[in-house]
Amino acid sequence: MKFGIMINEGPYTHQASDTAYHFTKAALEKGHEIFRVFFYHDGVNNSTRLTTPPQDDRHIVNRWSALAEKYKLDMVVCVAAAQRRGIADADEAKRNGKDADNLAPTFRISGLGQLIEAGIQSDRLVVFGD
Amino acid sequence: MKFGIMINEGPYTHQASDTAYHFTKAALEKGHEIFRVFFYHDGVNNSTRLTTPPQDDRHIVNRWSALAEKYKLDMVVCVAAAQRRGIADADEAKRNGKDADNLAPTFRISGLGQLIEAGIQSDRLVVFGD
Amino acid sequence: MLLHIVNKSPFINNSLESCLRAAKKNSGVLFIEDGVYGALDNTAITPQVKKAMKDKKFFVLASDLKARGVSDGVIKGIEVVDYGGFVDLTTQYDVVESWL
Amino acid sequence: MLLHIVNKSPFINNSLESCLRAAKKNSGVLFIEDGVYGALDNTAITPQVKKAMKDKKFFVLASDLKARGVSDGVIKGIEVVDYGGFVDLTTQYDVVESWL
Amino acid sequence: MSDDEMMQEGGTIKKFCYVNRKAPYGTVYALESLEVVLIGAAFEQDVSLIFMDDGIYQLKKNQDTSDSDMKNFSPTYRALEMYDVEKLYVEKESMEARGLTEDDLVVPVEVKTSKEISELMDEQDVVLSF
Amino acid sequence: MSDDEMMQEGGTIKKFCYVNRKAPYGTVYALESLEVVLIGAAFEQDVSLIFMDDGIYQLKKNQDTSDSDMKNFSPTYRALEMYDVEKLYVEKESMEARGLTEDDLVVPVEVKTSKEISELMDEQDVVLSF
Repeated sequence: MKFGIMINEGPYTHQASDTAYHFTKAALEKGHEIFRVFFYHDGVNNSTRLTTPPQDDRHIVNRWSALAEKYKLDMVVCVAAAQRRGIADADEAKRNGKDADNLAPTFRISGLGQLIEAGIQSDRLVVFGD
Repeated sequence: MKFGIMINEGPYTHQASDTAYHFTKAALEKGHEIFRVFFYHDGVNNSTRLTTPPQDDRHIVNRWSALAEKYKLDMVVCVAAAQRRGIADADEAKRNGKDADNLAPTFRISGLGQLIEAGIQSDRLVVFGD
Repeated sequence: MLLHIVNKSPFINNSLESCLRAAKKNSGVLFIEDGVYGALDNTAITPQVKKAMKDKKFFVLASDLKARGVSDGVIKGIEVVDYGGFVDLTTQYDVVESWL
Repeated sequence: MLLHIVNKSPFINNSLESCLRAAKKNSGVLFIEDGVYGALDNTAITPQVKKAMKDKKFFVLASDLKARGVSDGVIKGIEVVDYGGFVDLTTQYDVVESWL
Repeated sequence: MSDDEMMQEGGTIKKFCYVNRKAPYGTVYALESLEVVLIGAAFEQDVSLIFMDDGIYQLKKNQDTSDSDMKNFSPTYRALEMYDVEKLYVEKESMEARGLTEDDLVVPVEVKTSKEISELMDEQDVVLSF
Repeated sequence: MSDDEMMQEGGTIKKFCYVNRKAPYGTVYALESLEVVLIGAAFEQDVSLIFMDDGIYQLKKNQDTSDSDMKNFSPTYRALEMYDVEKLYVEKESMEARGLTEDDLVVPVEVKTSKEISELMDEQDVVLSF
């Protein structure tokens, strides 16, 4: 089956991103397809490369990136939600006159249409949030 | 009176930072002293200079910075909470091997001891969160 | 004496209930943010609040009522305060506890 | 048929209650995250869940029970699933609704 | 995909249902959910909005954020009709618990009992909850 | 400052009370609250911890995060004694609603009724709630 995954909370604060990760991994290991992982609301905070968790804790951002690389996942960060929360790639940073960017590799910033498309194209859309 | 202010949620997602801002401003306008504003949990996300909210909405980060400049506020971001969430100043970024930083001016990163000190030194500690 | 701050809707979250369980006689309860729905008359929550009003003082933040379009519905006897009034309350009570 | 996912503690938040109000006969309810406390026996919530079990199927995520130290307390008749089982459930039901 | 799905102009039409359960302003979910609905409207899917629990407060008349420095988005609900989003349902039980009637709301809605809401949810292809 | 405050070694001693009302793992508040308590211990204040509502679950025995890839912080509660944090109170009503007894908890606690908890809260100088 084809899954769309939506993540609405940031890393560490709520378990949503953890649960979504384990679900996505299990679905892939069962041979299902992940059409897209879409990060919305505070979920966009899962995509910053500036995160440095304690050594004895999981690295939520890198864990997503590794999964994306292994399975060629399309991980999309909502641009409107990202702007409100200070997540930017190089293009966004330039466009908004910022002197730095923080988007981690393997993520891309795009519009909400990508979420609707995931809802249309996937057999199941599963939402993780608070 | 001397107030300590603690903010536990990020901008826009929860109203906590808005309420804390209006409270702090009202306290200052009444002549009270703000010993410190301490950002913890997702509250650290109030301190990134990469935020670009829609034109017709308030800019929560810049609003704090303007208040801090006007009243010489001590705005402290918890280092441990900041690391988990990808908030870093130039020193932190360097120390953690990051190629960028995102802390806005008027904020400083420090330890949890600054919160305890605020509790000890202030006549009232007021907590805003979710 | 404590000032209790409740910022959650009492229809969704148990924080008002827990607050009222642990709030002493004569303490203050201030509704802010989504907590202001707890200050409204003619709801399923109203009886609990009216009962607690017998021995506690209740307040509600004006701008949060106004934003939500419910300024007209406040239970009689609950005092509506602005941010200045909020600051004053925190000085009038000895300690502030936020029921997050 | 819907699979309802509940991730909030029923002691704190009304999402289980709302879910049960809107869940059709024969639909599935999966407890995850802090929602797993709703799957426990001998609590103040247990009677509501047992009543709903009469015409709905209940599941709970194993790793979230284990993390919280409550694996032993699950109501008899609620099926414990791992992440693979969670994935299977979302394929067996037609639509997934998360009660956030 | 269910049998209910039809093809139109070469694309799939799915039944999208947005379940709104959270109050406005205290958190951003109501506002960002509305942004999804507006973007989604362009995809010409079969859209329904359900308001239950505190989500009903999103539709409350007389919202006025002039003292809050937040964006009043309640007029947008009145604009939904222009986007062909016309199926707005409100749960009777949630409305009654809050002492609200249809006269208190900014838009015409159809009031449904929990039982009717559950039938409606069961007909959907995609359920997005906020 | 209240009359209860004393001076010791040139510093103020205040009564700090941490109110823990949230379950572990679903959100980060329990973990980050514990970090505050540990740092705060170095300041030699008069510290009390109250566990009520789902906060009691923080103390549940047999927590095992080996399948969750999260950090199991429950052993830390047993270490609190070494930091001279010895006043741990649990609300009776919350414990009963959850069918828990003192035997279910990782540390010895003092069980207090809501009424006793309210007296205890009223004696504090600083209340931090998580």
